[in-house]
Parts: sequence; C-alpha cells; structure tokens
Amino acid sequence: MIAGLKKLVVASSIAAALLAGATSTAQAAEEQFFMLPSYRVGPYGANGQSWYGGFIDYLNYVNMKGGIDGVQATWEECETEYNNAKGVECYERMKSKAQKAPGPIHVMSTGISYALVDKVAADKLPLAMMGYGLTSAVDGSVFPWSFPLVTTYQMQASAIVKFLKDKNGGSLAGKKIVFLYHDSAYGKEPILALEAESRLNKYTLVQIPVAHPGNEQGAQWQRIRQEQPDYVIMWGWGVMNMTALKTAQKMGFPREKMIGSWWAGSEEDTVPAGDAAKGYMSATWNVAGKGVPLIADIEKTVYGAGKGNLKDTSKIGTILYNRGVSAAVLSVEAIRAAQAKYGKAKAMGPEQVRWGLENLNLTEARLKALGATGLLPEVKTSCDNHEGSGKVKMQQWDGAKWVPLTDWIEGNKALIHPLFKADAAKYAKEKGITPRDCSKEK
Amino acid sequence: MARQIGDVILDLKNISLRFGGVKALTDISFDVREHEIRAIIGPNGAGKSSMLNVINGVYRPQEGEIIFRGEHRRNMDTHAAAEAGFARTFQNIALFKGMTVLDNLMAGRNLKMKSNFLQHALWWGPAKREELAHRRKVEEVIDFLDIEHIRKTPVGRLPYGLQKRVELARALAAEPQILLLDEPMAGMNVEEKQDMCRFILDVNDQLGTTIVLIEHDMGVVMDISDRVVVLDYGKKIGDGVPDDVKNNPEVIAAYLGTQH
Amino acid sequence: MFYRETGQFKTSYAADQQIFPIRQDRIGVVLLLIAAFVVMPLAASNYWFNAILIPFLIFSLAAIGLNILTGYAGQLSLGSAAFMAVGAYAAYNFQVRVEGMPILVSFMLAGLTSAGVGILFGLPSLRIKGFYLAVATLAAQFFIVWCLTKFPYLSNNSSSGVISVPGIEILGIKFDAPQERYLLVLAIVALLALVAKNMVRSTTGRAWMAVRDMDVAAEVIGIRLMRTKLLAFAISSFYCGVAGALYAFCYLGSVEPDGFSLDLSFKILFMIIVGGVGSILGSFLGAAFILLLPIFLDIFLPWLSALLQLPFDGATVSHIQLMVFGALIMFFLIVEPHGLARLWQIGKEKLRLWPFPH
Amino acid sequence: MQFFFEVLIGGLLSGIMYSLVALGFVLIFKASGVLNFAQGAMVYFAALSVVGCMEKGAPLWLALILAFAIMTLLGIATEKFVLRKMVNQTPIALFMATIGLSFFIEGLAPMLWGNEVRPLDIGIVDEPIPYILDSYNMVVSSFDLFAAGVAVALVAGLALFFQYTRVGRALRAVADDHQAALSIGIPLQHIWALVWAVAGFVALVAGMLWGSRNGVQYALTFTALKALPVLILGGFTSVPGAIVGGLIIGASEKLAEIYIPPVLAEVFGGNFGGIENWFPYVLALLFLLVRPEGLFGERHIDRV
Repeated sequence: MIAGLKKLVVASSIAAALLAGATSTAQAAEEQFFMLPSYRVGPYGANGQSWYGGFIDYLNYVNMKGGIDGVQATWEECETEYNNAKGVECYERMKSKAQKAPGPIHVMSTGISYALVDKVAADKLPLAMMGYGLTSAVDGSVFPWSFPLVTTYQMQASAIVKFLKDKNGGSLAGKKIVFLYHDSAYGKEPILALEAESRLNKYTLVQIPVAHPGNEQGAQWQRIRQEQPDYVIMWGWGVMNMTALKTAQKMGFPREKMIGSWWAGSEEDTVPAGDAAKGYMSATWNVAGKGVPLIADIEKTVYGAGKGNLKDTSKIGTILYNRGVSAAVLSVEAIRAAQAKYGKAKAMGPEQVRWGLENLNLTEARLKALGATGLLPEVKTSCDNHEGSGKVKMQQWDGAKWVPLTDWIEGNKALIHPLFKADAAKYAKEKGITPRDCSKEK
Repeated sequence: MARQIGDVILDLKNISLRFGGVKALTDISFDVREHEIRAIIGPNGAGKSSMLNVINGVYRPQEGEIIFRGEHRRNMDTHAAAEAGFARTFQNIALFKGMTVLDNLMAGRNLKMKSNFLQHALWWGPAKREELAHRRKVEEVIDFLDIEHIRKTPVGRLPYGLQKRVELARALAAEPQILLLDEPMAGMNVEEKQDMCRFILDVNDQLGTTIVLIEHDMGVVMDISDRVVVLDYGKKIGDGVPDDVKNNPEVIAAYLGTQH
Repeated sequence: MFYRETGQFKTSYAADQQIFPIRQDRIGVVLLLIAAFVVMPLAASNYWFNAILIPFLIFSLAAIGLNILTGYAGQLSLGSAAFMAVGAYAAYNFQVRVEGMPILVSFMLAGLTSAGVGILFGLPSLRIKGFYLAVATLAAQFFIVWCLTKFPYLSNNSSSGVISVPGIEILGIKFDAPQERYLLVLAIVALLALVAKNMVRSTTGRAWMAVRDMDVAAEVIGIRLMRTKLLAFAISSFYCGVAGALYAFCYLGSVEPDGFSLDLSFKILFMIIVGGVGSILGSFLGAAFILLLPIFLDIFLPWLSALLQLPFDGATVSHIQLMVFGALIMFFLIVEPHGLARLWQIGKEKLRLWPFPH
Repeated sequence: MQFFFEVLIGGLLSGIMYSLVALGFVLIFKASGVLNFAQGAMVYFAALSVVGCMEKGAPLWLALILAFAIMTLLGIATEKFVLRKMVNQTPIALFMATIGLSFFIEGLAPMLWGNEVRPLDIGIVDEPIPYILDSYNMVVSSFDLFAAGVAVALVAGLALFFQYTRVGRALRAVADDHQAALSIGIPLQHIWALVWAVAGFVALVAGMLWGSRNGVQYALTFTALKALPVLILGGFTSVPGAIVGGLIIGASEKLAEIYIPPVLAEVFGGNFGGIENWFPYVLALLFLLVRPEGLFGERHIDRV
C-alpha cells in the first residue's frame, strides 16, 4: 500500500515535471515539431514500441544537450496500428501543427508511406522512409518531398546477392536461391532487383510467397526442402519471421543459409524463435548493442533523468531501438544541415528541412563527433539520389545477440538505380508530374 | 354476392409424405370445391399442417398427385401456388416481425406489382403510381379487418390475437382464390374467436374465397365448415359434412383415445 | 412543442408515402443538406475534410451497402471490404486503361463490376444460412484480396501491387482541393443514399425484409428467394464498390489489396450494428460513431491521463483505447441492440410529447 | 510420391493445431449458441498469461494454474457482464459482442503483460525425427507428434468429462435443449460460465502449443481465422467434427499450396503461391453447397 502510494507520488511528480517541461518548451521561441504517427499495439506493436522508443529517446537526448542548435524538438504521437487509413488520419490531424517547422515524418510502414507520398507533396511536408516505403522516390526529381533514406529494398537485395557472391568465391553461377517473401507490397518490392541480379549472376531464383500473417508455413518449407536451394533470402515481417525460423528447424534446413531483410533481423524475430534462430543471418543498416557510445550515453543521460520512453529498458540497444535512434540522428542532422544554410539557432520551415534532407552529408567524422561511429553508414543525399547510401551490413544471430559479420556492403547501383528511374518516370506520367531538373538544384 | 358452392377445384390423390423414416402422411385423398369452407381436423401430430404444406408446395410428397383446376401435378411449388391464387396463414404466426402492418400487407401483394427495382430506386413514374394504387387496395383490407389503428406499428410489438388477424389480412391482401388457414383461432379467447369466425365467414361470403382450414375447436369447425376431413396418425379416417363426421365411430375413437 | 405532427393531416396516400411524412423532418433534412453542401465547405478545415468528413461519407456509403444486405435482407456478410477493393481496382483500371474515360462513369462501372462479383459470391446464400453463410463470405474476403495481389494486370503491373490513382477531373474541372473532393463525395453519397431509401421503402425493400424476417413465409406469398437474395447481394456490392472507388480516388489516393482487410470488413459491420441494423440513417450515425470514437479516445485519453497524472505511457494509452472500443461495442449491443437510429427515434417520440408528456 | 506423403503428413499434423482452436469454438457454441470470435484472443491471452507469470518467477506448472485461473475469471466475467445481459438477442448480435470482446482482450492482455514478442519453451524441440528422416527421407516433427498427442488426450479428456461427471451431463443437457435443461433445474448461467472456463482451458492448451511454435505474440489471435473453415467443415456443434475438419483442412491446404500454384502459373503465368488464406474457406464453401449442415452437423428441417 505504502509502496504503491510512493510509486504514485513519484509517478505524479514525474508527470508534473513532464508537464512543466512541456510548458517551458512551449514558451521557448524556437521549436521543431516532429509528428509521430506511431504504433504500439496490434500485430507489429512490439516492433513499433522499440523503434519509436529509440526515436523519442534521441530527441529527448538532443533537447537535454541544448537542442538542435538551441532549437527544442517537440513531438506528438498518434496511434496508427500499422493501418493505412488510421495513418492518414493521424497525418491529417497533426499536419497543421507541423506546417511551421516540421521534423521529417516517420511512419515506419510501407503502406502508410505509400498513402502519404502524394499528400506530403501537396502539403509540402518532408517524409522520411528509412529503409522502407516507396523506393522509386530515390529519384528526387519526381519526388521532391519523399526520402527513402540510407537504403532501399532493392539495393539491399542487391547487397545480399553481393555478399553471397563474395562468400562463394566471386560467382553464384549455377546456384539456386529461394526468395521467401511476405505477400504484400513490402515483400514484392525486391523481386525486380533479384531477377535482374539473377540474369547478371546466373543463379536460379525461386519465388515463394507467404500469405499474411504467415503463422503457418509448412507447405512453403516443404517446397524449399524439395527445391534444395543453396540459400534462402527472406523478406518477412512480424510473426512470419519466427515462424520461418521455427519451420526451417522443423524441416532441417540450416539457418546458416538463411538471410533476412532488415525487417526480418531484429531481436523481436530471433529471441522468440529460441535455438531455431542460431546461425541465422540478416542485413541491417544499423548495428545493435550498447557498444556504440551514443547509445550508452542516451541510456545514461535520458534514463538517468527518468525521461526514458521505454518501460522495458532491456530493449535499449536492440536492433530496432538503435534503428529508431539512427532515424532520429539523420532527422536532426538534416535540420542542422538546413540551419547551416538558412540560419543558426532557428527553427526550420518545411522547404528548409526538405533542403536539409536533400543535402545531407553525414560523414565518418560527423558520426564520430556524435558518438555514433559504426552505428550507421555514411549518408550523402542529393536531388537525384534521395537514398544517399545504399549500404548494409550482414549480421548473424549467435543465440543471444546480433554479431556484425561484414563491413558496409553497397548494392549494385548501376543495375538497380535505373529501375527506380524507370518506375519514377512511369509514376510521373500517370500522375501528370513534371520532374524537376536536378542539375539546376542547389 | 350469394355464396354458391361450385365444382371441385383442388383434388388431392393418394398423397404420401415421409421425413427420413417417419411417415407424416399416408395415402391421403380428398377434394376441395370452389367457394366452400373445408376443414381439416385431427389430434396433435395427425399431419394436418403437413397436409397444408403439401397443398401449397412447402413440402413435396413422395407419392400422389395434386390436381388443381384440372391441371395434374406431382407436387405444387410455393411460387406457382402463390401465382395460382393460394394464400395462407401459419400455425406459429409467420409474419414479417420487423415490418409494419402496412408493409406486411403490401408485401402480401408483391405478386401483383410489376415495376422493377430500378424504377423503385428512382421512386418515379410507374413505381410511384403502382405503390399508391396498391396502397388503396391494402387500405380496403385494413378497413375490412378493423386494423386501422395499428397500420404503422411493427408487427413484432402487437399482441398475439392481433398478429393472427394481421396474418389473415396479409393473406387477404393477395386477393386469393384459395385461402389456407392453419389454426387461425389457436390461443384466442372466446371474444377473439368470435371476431375471427366472423371474418372468415365474411371473406367466404363476400369475396367468394375458397377456404381450407385447420382448427382444434370442434364447436367452431362444426359451425362454420361445409365439409370436414379427419386425419389421425397421417391417415384419413373420416370425410364428409360435419354431422356425418361427428357420428363417425372411428373419429370418436381417435378423439377419445387421445383426450386427456 | 416544436416537434408536433398535430394539425398535419394527410389527405392522400401520396402524402403519407413520402420519405419524411412529418413537416419538421423535411425542414430538418433541408437544413442538413444546406449545412453539408454550403456551410461545411466554407467552415471546415482541411483536417476535417481529409480525415473526418470524406472518410465519414465513404464509410457511410459502404455501411448502407452492408445494411442493405445484412440489415434489410438478413444475409450476414463479413466480406464488405473485399467488395470495396473490387470497386477501387475496377475504377482504377477503367481510368488508366480507357483513354478519356469520364471518372463518374468509372465509378458507376466500378459499382457494376463489384455487383457482378457480389452476385457470384451470393450464389451460396441460396443454400447456406446464418453463420455458415457468414463464414462463407470470408471466402470472398480472402479470395478477392488474393486475386488482386496475384494478377499484376489488375494493378497495371505495378511491382508492389499498390495502385496510386490519377487525379480527378470532371468536364475539365479538377477536383484537387479537399473541399472539392468533399463536395464530389457528398453529392454521390447523398444521391445513392436517397436511392437506397427509395428501394427499401418499396416492393424491393419489402421483399428483402420479408426474406430476412421469415423466408418460408416470403416464399409462400410469392417472393422469389433467389432473385431477392441475389439482388440484395448485387445492390449491396454495388454500394460497397462505389465506396471503394471513392476510398481510393477521393480519400487515400493510393491503396493496396491488403488495405481491404478483414479488419475493415469488421469495421463496416460495427458501423451498422452501432448505427442500427436495417436503417439508412443508422448507417450514417454508425459510420460517424465508429470513425470518431478512436480519434476522440486518441485525444481524450492522453489528456485525461495528464490531468489525473496517471503514469500511462503511449503503449498503455493505445491498449486502453482498444479496450474501451471493445467494451463500447458490447455495451451498445447490451443496452440498445437496435443502435443509434433507434435511440434517435425514441428521442423523437419523446420530443413529440415535449413539454407535456401526459 | 514420397514427397506427397510428406506433405500430407505435415498437413494432417498442422491440421491438429487448427482443431485445437476450433474445439474451443465448438464447446461454447454447443452450450450457448454463441459463435465466440474471441476464441483467438483467448488463445493469445492464455499464452501471454503463462509467459507473464513465468517472467514474474513462477515455475511452469504454477504459471499454468494461474493462467487457467485467469481464463476462468474471464469466462465468469464474460457470462456475468455480457452474455447474461444479452439473453433473447439474435445469434448475430451475440457474435458481434464476441468481436467486441476480442478487441477488449487484445487491449487487456498486453496491458497486463506487455506486448513484447516472447518465446515459450515447453521442452519439446521442433526438429525432424532422425529415424524417420534417415530411413524414409521424410520429415516428421517430434513437436507435431506431441501436439497431436495432446489433442487426442484433450478430446479424450473432454469426452470423459462430458460422459461421466455431473457437470458434464448438465452441459450436454444444455447443449441439447436450453429450455428443457432449465425446466429440470439446471442453472443455465452457471453452466455457461463453466463452459467458458472449459473453453478457456482449451485456449490455454492451444496457446501453449501455438506459442511455443511461433512465439507468444499478438499474431496468436489470428489462429481464430484458421479455425473457422474447420468449423464449417466439421459443423459448429461437433467435437469429432472439429478434429476431422482440422485434419481435412490441414492436409488439403498444404497439398493445395504445393500442387495448385504451379498449375495456375502454367495457365496465367506469374507466381500464384500463398493460397493458404482462402483455400480452406473456398473448400469449406464448396463442401457446404453439397452438405449445408457440415460434416457432422444435424440436418435442420424447417417447421412451419
């Protein structure tokens, strides 16, 4: 009883402090508003929890360290349940607030970002899709407001192929690769890239779709057992991932020959699979663990002050948490880049933030200064390359944690980027968009 | 119009009906004459309702023949029966409970309405005219059965006796040639029964409608019907004018045997 | 006092057969239409158009569609979202593939395509009833979504299966701004709602209700079950199909087959349950309720937890939202199974007597 | 041919997993005429409760007991606050209420225990049995066999319970005829609460097996969708129907997933896998057209 009371008192004082904090920031002249159409319930709630936890923790961290050059970050969450219509509602609800000084919008859902691409272009708000979403938006001439930052499904698939090629002494000729994918927009995106790579590298590609939600994959894995592929590349999400790992174990398929996409390579996927996940590999564009100084510092500073967003602190340092932090780092750096051009210590308007995202240059040196060395690859964007990196790392689950296997691997840009161009051109034609001339942008 | 009993219009020959292994009706034959009131009586489970269901095609007998206005059929079909002018009421009231009295009656006339759903959708021209014309007809039935006050009430909210009356009204709205009534007076008090008897006789008398009815109340049956057929355990045990049937030893045995 | 019908005598059946026989109701409807067509476009903000009014109208239309099938004809369906998907993809294909196709014709054809598919999946209803039929409609739900995912032709060979719709233009006028799209949707929905009301108050509607209330008796009075049920499936699917086309063209702008999930079907079902089964008005009330409730909770719960200083984090608030939503559904079913439309009616009956109830 | 048998056996064994969920539906439908859509959410809740209790330090057996207690409470609460207030409403209204209930549980469960995805280890490894793999080159998982064993034991246990206990007999009486049961003095409401508790127990068993197979997480609620076609096929009121239906659905959907997409690809070109979501429903639908009352359901004669 008394303990309960104490808890209540502590909690209420925290809440009061938060409220006070909120009002004090409200009084500050300059602030940058991040709308967060997040999700913490539903089938992917666990994933959203870690990701948005990391994102918000970093914003808090930046605020505690004096803000974005003095500008305080503010934010508001809105539950989307990973549902497109709800995502749009959240966006519409918060967009008027964001019109003055927006942070890049992160929805962490391919479906919602598809629905927002046209809307943000009309409303002039920057949309960031960190490794998901409409990948043809790499072509900034057609999509000025959308940024599939760091890397895309296609570039990632290409990088995985490169990794396997290197592993096999530089050739995949005659090998058989099964592509096991979530039967949705997300899972289908890399098919074109994998097909192009298969023509180039002379391997056989077998495509096996898994219907949503993917909690039953007996038939698919029986088929894989029959095909006897050299590798299985897996584009799964949520329950599909651990079911795949478990079923692979059941069918006796070695996990060392399975490579997942970055949505299939987090602790949420491997821990529940237990032993079945040991040896499984995945791509990632950020590393896990608290070895990165920035992550350790966030835990110390933010959670030390009781401002942490996560109730379950064991999530700190997980892949998705670190990815949320990485996304926040990139967002904040984009605003800093804009400030460098448009005025220090000022909140940035939508057009300015957009410029910042389009002229982002996150170098090793800058990463080091942030304490984020190795957390994510260097990113340098431009008008005709909204991706900015195209690099991923391979990591392997050792039964307890994700261990990086390789350095950053870049996909075959010469092969893949023309696919984006073509797709963007088709999109522009359907929608009647006149592309910008990127050579005139600066 | 003076009532004049005419020729046989409905002739049932050697009807047998089974559900799985259970024999509901065995080799039953009887006929119905135009403009008469024909009663079917018998103890519980005698197969009376099954008989009505055979007549208007809800059940299909395995054996036998139905001759309606000279046309021979193996069995009736509900829709054909409705088009041929059969209308009926049910033992456990089968009104459309969610609809108003007016709508129930209008539904009863559906076969007479010729406009299609596109015309309904626009509520225009023929559809509107037709709706109003039929409304007039339905109002006549409403007047006839004294149910003006409940016109717009959903049927589900009416007391039992009134529901029975509305069901009769729905059958009448179709302007039937043959009316099949399944225990129209079951569960009514004496006053309600008297009302119902009057309605049935009026229908028969004024509109010349042929009536086949099932009824338990012997007094009522003997009073109003022209001829009576008696069923017991799915077999016919008596047929004739009320006085003959009353004195038929088999009928008496059947009734005494099952009386409590 | 103001809501009295005393003194309004009907001198003809025509007057008595109007949609709104009571004069005050007619005035109310006219005022409502003026508000919707004139006041709203001037007063509402973009947020209201994009996030509330447009989806509200579209879902009302889908709910009317489901209400025709489930509320009026008594055939429980769990597949309405799939018919919306058919409409959305059909409209998209007519627009993209036929040069110069007027958008309104596309919407119409989308509805008809959906109606055709609806008839196909309505065929089992001739033999199957109740829950068995409900579960059978799930076959439609999953099969249609699968087809849209699997045949690249249907999404104009988009690599992801997602379609992104072209802009709307009618007779050279572009419908880009939210209020323009709102007016377009409003006009279509108002027209179709009127049409639905006309159908349900005529022979067509009576046949549906007769089949719903007692199919054997309906057959006996000469209603053809097959035609009636299939017509209900067709019209219902037509409405859902048009709603789906509007959903893609006027609301989201880009849709994928997975978006038309079972969850969406349930949502539409909730709308008619909460709003009122067998009521056109209820479809609107239910759509408003189901759409606004989560938004309200989303805003209200954090505010409440801040006010009472409850230590809720984002996840807890989301979970409570879900619980409150579920609890309200049950509460409604317990307290007023006939939905908001019935409450409205009761309210009106009270108002007729007010202020002298005796 | 050997591959065919492997797929067949795999399918039959996954079918058993569907049967387990379907069983919960059948129990409740039999006793109260409610198609309980919340059964999937109950599977989730039960499994989450077990894991949650274990995280708080309880050993497995205690966690199981606690979870069963929670499910019983849930059953009693559902009866008291929802079903009892909805007597005389249409079956569809009751069905809708259970959809509401499933939302409620989907919010309540993670709020109590957190929404992280968690493993559940019941000590059985899901690996091919080496002997069968070596001698027949067929994959048969030990875990699946264990699950099948559990299902058989569960059905046998339920049969004994219904046959030989007082409560079981009362349950059967209620299932046969509510009015008659009421009139001979069986307290209907207690029986309903009880049957919900039994369904909770079945959900617990299903949750343990599904949870240890796929991890304990929200996706467990989707198991309900796998169970529905089983119900149509087997009939809503038949326990053997749930088992046989599960076997048929499991086997046919796996065989279909292997053998139908290549045929479709041949005809249309392209990739047609992933038919598992709709195939069981379409199969059940086609079956219904032939036999509208399901495999073991009772034929219904309309009396007028």
